Amino acid sequence: MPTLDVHYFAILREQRGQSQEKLTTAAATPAALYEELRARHGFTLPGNRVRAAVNDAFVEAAAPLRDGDRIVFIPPVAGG
Amino acid sequence: MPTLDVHYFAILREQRGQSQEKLTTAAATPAALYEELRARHGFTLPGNRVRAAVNDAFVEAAAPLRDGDRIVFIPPVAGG
Amino acid sequence: MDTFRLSPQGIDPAALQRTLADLRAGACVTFEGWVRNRNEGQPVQSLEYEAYAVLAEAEGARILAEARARFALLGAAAVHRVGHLALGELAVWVGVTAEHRGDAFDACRYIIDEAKARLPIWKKEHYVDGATAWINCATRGDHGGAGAMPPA
Amino acid sequence: MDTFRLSPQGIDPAALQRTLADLRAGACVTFEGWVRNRNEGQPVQSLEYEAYAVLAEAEGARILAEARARFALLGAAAVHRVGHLALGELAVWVGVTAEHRGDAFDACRYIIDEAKARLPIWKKEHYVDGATAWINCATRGDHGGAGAMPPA
Repeated sequence: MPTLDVHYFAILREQRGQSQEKLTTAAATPAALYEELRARHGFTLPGNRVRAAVNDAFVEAAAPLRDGDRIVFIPPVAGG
Repeated sequence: MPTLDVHYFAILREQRGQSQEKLTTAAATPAALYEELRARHGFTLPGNRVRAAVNDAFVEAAAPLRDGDRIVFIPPVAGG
Repeated sequence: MDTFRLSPQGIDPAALQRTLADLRAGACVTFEGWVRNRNEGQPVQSLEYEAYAVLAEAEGARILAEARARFALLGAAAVHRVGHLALGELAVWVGVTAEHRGDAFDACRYIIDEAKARLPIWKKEHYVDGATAWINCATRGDHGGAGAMPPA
Repeated sequence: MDTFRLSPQGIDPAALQRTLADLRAGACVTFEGWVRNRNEGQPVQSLEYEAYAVLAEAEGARILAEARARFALLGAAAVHRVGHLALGELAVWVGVTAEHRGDAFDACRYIIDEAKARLPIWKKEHYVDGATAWINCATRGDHGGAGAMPPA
Protein backbone atom coordinates (compact mmCIF):
# COMPACT_ATOMS: atom_id res chain seq x y z
CA MET A 1 0.00 0.00 0.00
CA PRO A 2 1.32 3.46 -0.87
CA THR A 3 2.41 5.90 1.78
CA LEU A 4 1.21 9.43 1.02
CA ASP A 5 1.98 12.90 2.28
CA VAL A 6 -1.45 14.51 2.79
CA HIS A 7 -1.90 18.28 3.17
CA TYR A 8 -4.97 20.17 4.29
CA PHE A 9 -5.97 23.80 3.84
CA ALA A 10 -8.65 26.06 5.23
CA ILE A 11 -11.78 24.31 6.49
CA LEU A 12 -10.21 20.86 6.03
CA ARG A 13 -7.12 21.91 7.99
CA GLU A 14 -9.31 23.16 10.81
CA GLN A 15 -11.53 20.09 10.85
CA ARG A 16 -8.48 17.81 10.75
CA GLY A 17 -6.72 19.86 13.44
CA GLN A 18 -3.44 19.80 11.55
CA SER A 19 -2.14 20.80 8.16
CA GLN A 20 -0.25 17.66 7.22
CA GLU A 21 0.03 13.96 7.87
CA LYS A 22 1.73 10.92 6.41
CA LEU A 23 -0.46 7.90 5.97
CA THR A 24 -0.54 4.50 4.36
CA THR A 25 -3.74 3.68 2.57
CA ALA A 26 -5.48 1.17 0.37
CA ALA A 27 -7.18 4.03 -1.48
CA ALA A 28 -6.14 4.02 -5.12
CA THR A 29 -7.51 7.43 -6.11
CA PRO A 30 -8.01 10.88 -4.58
CA ALA A 31 -11.77 10.28 -4.50
CA ALA A 32 -11.41 7.04 -2.55
CA LEU A 33 -8.86 8.57 -0.18
CA TYR A 34 -11.08 11.57 0.49
CA GLU A 35 -14.01 9.33 1.42
CA GLU A 36 -11.76 7.37 3.77
CA LEU A 37 -10.50 10.56 5.44
CA ARG A 38 -13.93 12.14 5.51
CA ALA A 39 -15.30 9.16 7.44
CA ARG A 40 -12.34 9.20 9.80
CA HIS A 41 -12.18 12.95 10.51
CA GLY A 42 -15.77 14.09 10.01
CA PHE A 43 -15.10 16.48 7.14
CA THR A 44 -18.34 18.32 6.36
CA LEU A 45 -17.62 18.88 2.67
CA PRO A 46 -18.87 16.10 0.38
CA GLY A 47 -16.33 14.76 -2.08
CA ASN A 48 -18.05 16.36 -5.02
CA ARG A 49 -17.11 19.79 -3.67
CA VAL A 50 -13.44 19.02 -3.11
CA ARG A 51 -10.70 18.88 -5.70
CA ALA A 52 -7.30 17.29 -5.42
CA ALA A 53 -3.76 18.18 -6.41
CA VAL A 54 -0.98 15.61 -6.59
CA ASN A 55 2.61 16.84 -6.49
CA ASP A 56 1.40 20.43 -6.88
CA ALA A 57 -0.75 19.92 -9.98
CA PHE A 58 -4.52 19.57 -10.18
CA VAL A 59 -5.59 15.98 -10.92
CA GLU A 60 -8.83 14.20 -11.71
CA ALA A 61 -10.70 12.51 -8.92
CA ALA A 62 -9.87 9.11 -10.41
CA ALA A 63 -6.15 9.75 -10.97
CA PRO A 64 -3.82 7.00 -9.70
CA LEU A 65 -1.97 7.50 -6.42
CA ARG A 66 1.64 6.38 -6.12
CA ASP A 67 3.88 5.78 -3.14
CA GLY A 68 5.45 9.03 -1.96
CA ASP A 69 2.87 11.28 -3.63
CA ARG A 70 2.11 14.57 -1.99
CA ILE A 71 -1.67 15.01 -2.14
CA VAL A 72 -3.58 18.16 -1.29
CA PHE A 73 -7.35 18.32 -0.89
CA ILE A 74 -8.74 21.62 -2.11
CA PRO A 75 -11.99 22.94 -0.63
CA PRO A 76 -14.09 25.35 -2.72
CA VAL A 77 -11.89 28.36 -3.40
CA ALA A 78 -12.73 31.98 -2.64
CA GLY A 79 -9.94 34.26 -3.70
CA GLY A 80 -10.34 37.93 -4.43
CA MET B 1 -30.20 90.82 -37.50
CA PRO B 2 -28.86 89.19 -34.34
CA THR B 3 -25.38 89.90 -33.07
CA LEU B 4 -23.66 86.74 -31.86
CA ASP B 5 -20.59 85.89 -29.84
CA VAL B 6 -18.87 83.11 -31.80
CA HIS B 7 -16.18 80.88 -30.27
CA TYR B 8 -13.85 78.47 -32.02
CA PHE B 9 -11.85 75.54 -30.70
CA ALA B 10 -9.11 73.31 -32.05
CA ILE B 11 -8.93 73.05 -35.83
CA LEU B 12 -11.58 75.73 -36.30
CA ARG B 13 -9.69 78.10 -34.00
CA GLU B 14 -6.51 77.53 -35.97
CA GLN B 15 -8.20 77.93 -39.35
CA ARG B 16 -9.97 81.09 -38.17
CA GLY B 17 -6.78 82.45 -36.63
CA GLN B 18 -8.59 83.52 -33.47
CA SER B 19 -10.73 81.93 -30.80
CA GLN B 20 -13.59 84.39 -30.69
CA GLU B 21 -15.42 87.07 -32.68
CA LYS B 22 -18.61 89.09 -32.47
CA LEU B 23 -20.63 89.23 -35.64
CA THR B 24 -23.99 90.26 -36.98
CA THR B 25 -25.58 87.78 -39.32
CA ALA B 26 -28.70 86.95 -41.27
CA ALA B 27 -28.17 83.26 -40.43
CA ALA B 28 -31.12 81.98 -38.40
CA THR B 29 -29.65 78.63 -37.33
CA PRO B 30 -26.26 77.16 -36.38
CA ALA B 31 -26.21 75.22 -39.65
CA ALA B 32 -26.73 78.34 -41.75
CA LEU B 33 -24.18 80.32 -39.74
CA TYR B 34 -21.58 77.57 -40.08
CA GLU B 35 -21.98 77.52 -43.85
CA GLU B 36 -21.60 81.30 -43.96
CA LEU B 37 -18.43 81.15 -41.85
CA ARG B 38 -17.07 78.16 -43.69
CA ALA B 39 -17.31 80.03 -46.99
CA ARG B 40 -15.71 83.12 -45.45
CA HIS B 41 -12.85 81.42 -43.58
CA GLY B 42 -12.18 78.27 -45.57
CA PHE B 43 -12.97 75.79 -42.81
CA THR B 44 -12.13 72.32 -44.10
CA LEU B 45 -14.73 70.48 -41.98
CA PRO B 46 -18.11 70.07 -43.67
CA GLY B 47 -21.11 71.13 -41.59
CA ASN B 48 -22.24 67.57 -41.09
CA ARG B 49 -19.14 66.91 -38.97
CA VAL B 50 -19.50 69.93 -36.75
CA ARG B 51 -21.88 70.33 -33.82
CA ALA B 52 -22.96 73.51 -32.12
CA ALA B 53 -23.52 74.67 -28.57
CA VAL B 54 -25.50 77.78 -27.72
CA ASN B 55 -25.01 79.37 -24.31
CA ASP B 56 -22.97 76.35 -23.20
CA ALA B 57 -25.49 73.63 -24.12
CA PHE B 58 -25.51 71.37 -27.15
CA VAL B 59 -28.21 72.37 -29.67
CA GLU B 60 -29.63 70.93 -32.87
CA ALA B 61 -28.34 72.25 -36.16
CA ALA B 62 -31.69 73.92 -36.83
CA ALA B 63 -32.08 75.58 -33.42
CA PRO B 64 -33.02 79.26 -33.48
CA LEU B 65 -30.34 81.88 -32.87
CA ARG B 66 -31.14 84.95 -30.79
CA ASP B 67 -29.41 88.27 -30.35
CA GLY B 68 -26.62 88.02 -27.80
CA ASP B 69 -26.27 84.23 -28.03
CA ARG B 70 -22.88 82.73 -27.41
CA ILE B 71 -22.36 80.06 -30.07
CA VAL B 72 -19.56 77.52 -30.15
CA PHE B 73 -18.80 75.29 -33.13
CA ILE B 74 -17.58 71.89 -32.04
CA PRO B 75 -15.29 69.90 -34.34
CA PRO B 76 -15.22 66.09 -33.99
CA VAL B 77 -14.09 65.38 -30.45
CA ALA B 78 -11.16 63.19 -29.42
CA GLY B 79 -10.84 63.02 -25.68
CA GLY B 80 -9.04 60.26 -23.80
CA MET C 1 -19.75 62.72 -4.35
CA ASP C 2 -19.03 61.99 -7.95
CA THR C 3 -16.71 64.45 -9.62
CA PHE C 4 -15.54 65.15 -13.13
CA ARG C 5 -12.70 67.64 -13.56
CA LEU C 6 -10.40 69.04 -16.18
CA SER C 7 -6.82 69.49 -15.02
CA PRO C 8 -4.07 71.64 -16.50
CA GLN C 9 -1.62 69.96 -14.09
CA GLY C 10 -0.43 66.38 -13.86
CA ILE C 11 -3.00 63.93 -12.48
CA ASP C 12 -2.26 62.16 -9.15
CA PRO C 13 -4.06 58.82 -9.42
CA ALA C 14 -3.28 57.70 -5.87
CA ALA C 15 -4.85 60.84 -4.43
CA LEU C 16 -7.90 60.45 -6.65
CA GLN C 17 -8.33 56.85 -5.67
CA ARG C 18 -8.15 57.76 -1.99
CA THR C 19 -11.22 59.96 -2.48
CA LEU C 20 -13.12 56.77 -3.40
CA ALA C 21 -12.27 54.89 -0.20
CA ASP C 22 -15.46 53.31 1.14
CA LEU C 23 -15.75 50.40 3.56
CA ARG C 24 -18.84 49.18 1.72
CA ALA C 25 -16.86 48.77 -1.53
CA GLY C 26 -15.56 45.37 -2.60
CA ALA C 27 -14.28 46.46 -6.00
CA CYS C 28 -12.45 49.46 -7.43
CA VAL C 29 -11.77 49.58 -11.17
CA THR C 30 -9.65 52.32 -12.71
CA PHE C 31 -8.91 53.26 -16.28
CA GLU C 32 -5.88 55.32 -17.24
CA GLY C 33 -5.34 56.70 -20.71
CA TRP C 34 -1.64 57.19 -21.41
CA VAL C 35 0.04 59.19 -24.18
CA ARG C 36 1.52 56.55 -26.43
CA ASN C 37 4.44 56.89 -28.78
CA ARG C 38 2.62 55.85 -31.92
CA ASN C 39 -0.82 56.28 -33.45
CA GLU C 40 -1.95 54.43 -36.53
CA GLY C 41 1.66 53.74 -37.42
CA GLN C 42 2.98 57.29 -37.00
CA PRO C 43 5.63 58.05 -34.33
CA VAL C 44 4.19 60.59 -31.92
CA GLN C 45 6.31 63.05 -29.95
CA SER C 46 3.71 64.77 -27.75
CA LEU C 47 0.02 65.61 -27.49
CA GLU C 48 -2.05 68.69 -26.89
CA TYR C 49 -5.54 68.57 -25.40
CA GLU C 50 -7.86 71.53 -25.74
CA ALA C 51 -11.25 71.60 -24.02
CA TYR C 52 -14.39 73.66 -24.12
CA ALA C 53 -14.22 73.68 -20.37
CA VAL C 54 -17.70 74.71 -19.25
CA LEU C 55 -19.49 72.26 -21.50
CA ALA C 56 -16.92 69.48 -20.96
CA GLU C 57 -17.39 69.67 -17.21
CA ALA C 58 -21.18 69.70 -17.50
CA GLU C 59 -21.13 66.77 -19.92
CA GLY C 60 -18.63 64.89 -17.76
CA ALA C 61 -20.92 65.29 -14.74
CA ARG C 62 -23.85 64.02 -16.83
CA ILE C 63 -21.86 60.94 -17.84
CA LEU C 64 -21.04 60.13 -14.22
CA ALA C 65 -24.70 60.57 -13.27
CA GLU C 66 -25.73 58.22 -16.09
CA ALA C 67 -23.24 55.61 -14.90
CA ARG C 68 -24.65 55.87 -11.40
CA ALA C 69 -28.18 55.41 -12.72
CA ARG C 70 -27.26 52.36 -14.80
CA PHE C 71 -24.95 50.50 -12.42
CA ALA C 72 -24.88 49.81 -8.68
CA LEU C 73 -22.00 52.17 -7.86
CA LEU C 74 -20.73 53.52 -4.60
CA GLY C 75 -18.45 56.21 -6.07
CA ALA C 76 -17.08 57.53 -9.35
CA ALA C 77 -14.53 60.15 -10.32
CA ALA C 78 -12.85 61.20 -13.53
CA VAL C 79 -10.19 63.73 -14.50
CA HIS C 80 -9.09 64.71 -17.99
CA ARG C 81 -5.85 66.58 -18.67
CA VAL C 82 -5.67 69.66 -20.85
CA GLY C 83 -2.53 71.25 -22.23
CA HIS C 84 0.66 69.83 -23.67
CA LEU C 85 1.51 66.26 -22.60
CA ALA C 86 4.67 64.22 -23.03
CA LEU C 87 4.86 60.54 -23.98
CA GLY C 88 3.82 58.28 -21.13
CA GLU C 89 1.87 60.99 -19.31
CA LEU C 90 -1.53 60.28 -17.86
CA ALA C 91 -4.16 61.93 -20.08
CA VAL C 92 -7.35 60.70 -18.45
CA TRP C 93 -8.17 58.86 -15.24
CA VAL C 94 -11.48 57.18 -14.37
CA GLY C 95 -12.13 55.35 -11.12
CA VAL C 96 -15.27 53.71 -9.79
CA THR C 97 -16.17 51.69 -6.72
CA ALA C 98 -18.98 49.21 -6.21
CA GLU C 99 -19.90 46.39 -3.92
CA HIS C 100 -19.33 43.94 -6.76
CA ARG C 101 -16.84 43.89 -9.57
CA GLY C 102 -19.28 43.47 -12.46
CA ASP C 103 -20.80 46.89 -11.82
CA ALA C 104 -17.38 48.45 -11.34
CA PHE C 105 -16.02 47.14 -14.65
CA ASP C 106 -19.16 48.00 -16.61
CA ALA C 107 -19.43 51.50 -15.18
CA CYS C 108 -15.76 52.34 -15.68
CA ARG C 109 -15.99 51.29 -19.29
CA TYR C 110 -19.23 53.18 -19.80
CA ILE C 111 -17.68 56.36 -18.44
CA ILE C 112 -14.57 56.27 -20.61
CA ASP C 113 -16.48 55.23 -23.74
CA GLU C 114 -18.97 58.06 -23.31
CA ALA C 115 -16.25 60.53 -22.36
CA LYS C 116 -14.33 59.80 -25.53
CA ALA C 117 -17.44 60.09 -27.67
CA ARG C 118 -19.09 63.11 -26.07
CA LEU C 119 -16.76 65.45 -24.21
CA PRO C 120 -15.89 68.58 -26.17
CA ILE C 121 -12.16 67.90 -25.94
CA TRP C 122 -9.78 67.83 -28.87
CA LYS C 123 -6.44 66.15 -29.34
CA LYS C 124 -3.62 67.43 -31.50
CA GLU C 125 -0.81 65.01 -32.17
CA HIS C 126 2.72 66.28 -32.71
CA TYR C 127 4.70 63.79 -34.77
CA VAL C 128 8.39 63.07 -34.66
CA ASP C 129 8.75 64.45 -38.19
CA GLY C 130 7.37 67.83 -37.08
CA ALA C 131 3.90 67.47 -38.56
CA THR C 132 0.76 67.87 -36.44
CA ALA C 133 -2.83 66.70 -36.78
CA TRP C 134 -6.11 67.29 -34.97
CA ILE C 135 -7.40 63.77 -34.42
CA ASN C 136 -10.73 62.92 -36.07
CA CYS C 137 -10.70 66.20 -37.99
CA ALA C 138 -9.33 64.97 -41.30
CA THR C 139 -11.80 65.79 -44.02
CA ARG C 140 -11.69 62.65 -46.08
CA GLY C 141 -14.75 60.49 -45.48
CA ASP C 142 -17.85 61.59 -43.73
CA HIS C 143 -18.56 60.59 -40.19
CA GLY C 144 -21.31 62.94 -39.10
CA GLY C 145 -23.04 61.79 -35.93
CA ALA C 146 -26.27 62.69 -34.16
CA GLY C 147 -26.66 66.44 -33.93
CA ALA C 148 -24.18 67.14 -36.69
CA MET C 149 -25.21 69.82 -39.12
CA PRO C 150 -26.31 68.65 -42.55
CA PRO C 151 -25.05 70.62 -45.54
CA ALA C 152 -27.13 73.79 -45.78
CA MET D 1 7.27 40.26 -17.95
CA ASP D 2 3.94 39.20 -16.54
CA THR D 3 3.98 38.36 -12.87
CA PHE D 4 1.57 36.82 -10.43
CA ARG D 5 2.54 36.94 -6.76
CA LEU D 6 1.14 36.18 -3.33
CA SER D 7 1.99 38.75 -0.71
CA PRO D 8 1.92 38.44 3.08
CA GLN D 9 2.53 42.21 3.27
CA GLY D 10 0.36 45.13 2.20
CA ILE D 11 0.16 45.67 -1.55
CA ASP D 12 1.57 48.91 -3.03
CA PRO D 13 -0.55 49.56 -6.12
CA ALA D 14 1.44 52.58 -7.30
CA ALA D 15 4.67 50.57 -7.32
CA LEU D 16 2.98 47.71 -9.17
CA GLN D 17 1.54 50.04 -11.76
CA ARG D 18 4.96 51.60 -12.36
CA THR D 19 6.23 48.17 -13.41
CA LEU D 20 3.71 48.31 -16.28
CA ALA D 21 4.97 51.64 -17.69
CA ASP D 22 5.29 51.26 -21.46
CA LEU D 23 5.39 54.04 -24.04
CA ARG D 24 3.47 51.84 -26.47
CA ALA D 25 0.51 51.56 -24.08
CA GLY D 26 -2.54 53.76 -24.50
CA ALA D 27 -4.63 52.12 -21.79
CA CYS D 28 -4.05 50.77 -18.30
CA VAL D 29 -6.94 49.12 -16.45
CA THR D 30 -6.62 48.06 -12.83
CA PHE D 31 -8.88 46.08 -10.55
CA GLU D 32 -8.63 46.27 -6.79
CA GLY D 33 -10.52 43.97 -4.48
CA TRP D 34 -11.10 45.62 -1.10
CA VAL D 35 -12.16 44.04 2.19
CA ARG D 36 -15.70 45.29 2.71
CA ASN D 37 -17.58 45.65 5.94
CA ARG D 38 -20.49 43.43 5.03
CA ASN D 39 -21.09 40.23 3.09
CA GLU D 40 -24.53 38.96 2.25
CA GLY D 41 -25.98 41.13 4.98
CA GLN D 42 -23.58 40.14 7.75
CA PRO D 43 -21.29 42.77 9.33
CA VAL D 44 -17.68 41.71 8.74
CA GLN D 45 -14.82 42.66 11.05
CA SER D 46 -11.81 41.22 9.23
CA LEU D 47 -10.74 38.58 6.72
CA GLU D 48 -8.17 35.84 6.52
CA TYR D 49 -6.77 34.54 3.27
CA GLU D 50 -4.98 31.22 3.15
CA ALA D 51 -3.28 30.00 -0.02
CA TYR D 52 -1.79 26.81 -1.33
CA ALA D 53 1.13 28.90 -2.45
CA VAL D 54 2.96 26.73 -4.97
CA LEU D 55 -0.16 25.82 -6.91
CA ALA D 56 -1.71 29.29 -6.58
CA GLU D 57 1.38 30.89 -8.09
CA ALA D 58 1.52 28.36 -10.92
CA GLU D 59 -2.19 28.77 -11.64
CA GLY D 60 -1.90 32.57 -11.44
CA ALA D 61 0.89 32.52 -14.00
CA ARG D 62 -1.25 30.33 -16.25
CA ILE D 63 -4.14 32.79 -16.01
CA LEU D 64 -1.89 35.70 -17.02
CA ALA D 65 -0.55 33.66 -19.94
CA GLU D 66 -4.10 32.86 -21.06
CA ALA D 67 -5.03 36.54 -20.91
CA ARG D 68 -2.02 37.38 -23.04
CA ALA D 69 -2.99 34.74 -25.59
CA ARG D 70 -6.61 35.95 -25.81
CA PHE D 71 -6.13 39.73 -25.80
CA ALA D 72 -3.65 42.16 -27.36
CA LEU D 73 -1.81 43.04 -24.15
CA LEU D 74 1.44 44.81 -23.51
CA GLY D 75 1.77 43.89 -19.83
CA ALA D 76 -0.09 42.24 -16.96
CA ALA D 77 0.55 41.81 -13.26
CA ALA D 78 -1.45 40.55 -10.31
CA VAL D 79 -0.87 40.24 -6.57
CA HIS D 80 -3.08 38.49 -4.03
CA ARG D 81 -2.75 39.07 -0.29
CA VAL D 82 -2.54 36.26 2.21
CA GLY D 83 -2.92 36.56 5.98
CA HIS D 84 -5.20 38.60 8.18
CA LEU D 85 -6.68 41.74 6.58
CA ALA D 86 -8.58 44.65 8.10
CA LEU D 87 -11.61 46.36 6.59
CA GLY D 88 -10.71 48.54 3.64
CA GLU D 89 -7.44 46.74 2.95
CA LEU D 90 -6.43 45.80 -0.55
CA ALA D 91 -6.90 42.03 -0.99
CA VAL D 92 -6.10 41.62 -4.67
CA TRP D 93 -4.66 43.89 -7.36
CA VAL D 94 -4.73 43.25 -11.11
CA GLY D 95 -3.28 45.62 -13.68
CA VAL D 96 -2.97 45.32 -17.45
CA THR D 97 -1.77 47.56 -20.24
CA ALA D 98 -2.65 47.49 -23.92
CA GLU D 99 -2.53 49.78 -26.90
CA HIS D 100 -6.32 50.02 -26.81
CA ARG D 101 -8.76 50.10 -23.94
CA GLY D 102 -11.05 47.27 -25.11
CA ASP D 103 -8.28 44.71 -24.69
CA ALA D 104 -7.25 46.21 -21.36
CA PHE D 105 -10.77 46.02 -19.88
CA ASP D 106 -11.47 42.54 -21.20
CA ALA D 107 -8.15 41.13 -20.04
CA CYS D 108 -8.36 42.68 -16.57
CA ARG D 109 -11.79 41.20 -16.10
CA TYR D 110 -10.72 37.82 -17.45
CA ILE D 111 -7.82 37.69 -15.00
CA ILE D 112 -9.86 38.53 -11.90
CA ASP D 113 -12.76 36.27 -12.89
CA GLU D 114 -10.43 33.32 -13.47
CA ALA D 115 -8.40 34.10 -10.35
CA LYS D 116 -11.50 34.03 -8.18
CA ALA D 117 -12.69 30.79 -9.74
CA ARG D 118 -9.43 28.88 -9.95
CA LEU D 119 -6.73 29.99 -7.52
CA PRO D 120 -6.41 27.69 -4.51
CA ILE D 121 -6.98 30.52 -2.05
CA TRP D 122 -9.52 30.46 0.76
CA LYS D 123 -11.24 33.27 2.58
CA LYS D 124 -12.39 33.12 6.18
CA GLU D 125 -14.66 35.91 7.30
CA HIS D 126 -14.64 37.09 10.90
CA TYR D 127 -17.96 38.66 11.80
CA VAL D 128 -18.67 41.43 14.25
CA ASP D 129 -20.58 38.97 16.45
CA GLY D 130 -17.47 36.75 16.78
CA ALA D 131 -18.55 34.01 14.40
CA THR D 132 -16.36 32.97 11.46
CA ALA D 133 -17.02 31.23 8.16
CA TRP D 134 -14.96 29.80 5.33
CA ILE D 135 -16.60 31.32 2.26
CA ASN D 136 -18.10 28.85 -0.23
CA CYS D 137 -17.54 25.98 2.18
CA ALA D 138 -21.01 25.79 3.66
CA THR D 139 -22.40 22.33 3.07
CA ARG D 140 -25.97 23.08 2.15
CA GLY D 141 -26.52 22.76 -1.55
CA ASP D 142 -24.17 21.14 -3.99
CA HIS D 143 -21.98 23.18 -6.26
CA GLY D 144 -19.40 20.69 -7.44
CA GLY D 145 -17.46 21.93 -10.47
CA ALA D 146 -15.26 20.33 -13.08
CA GLY D 147 -12.72 18.08 -11.45
CA ALA D 148 -14.69 17.74 -8.23
CA MET D 149 -14.79 14.29 -6.78
CA PRO D 150 -18.09 12.42 -7.15
CA PRO D 151 -19.33 10.51 -4.11
CA ALA D 152 -17.33 7.29 -3.91
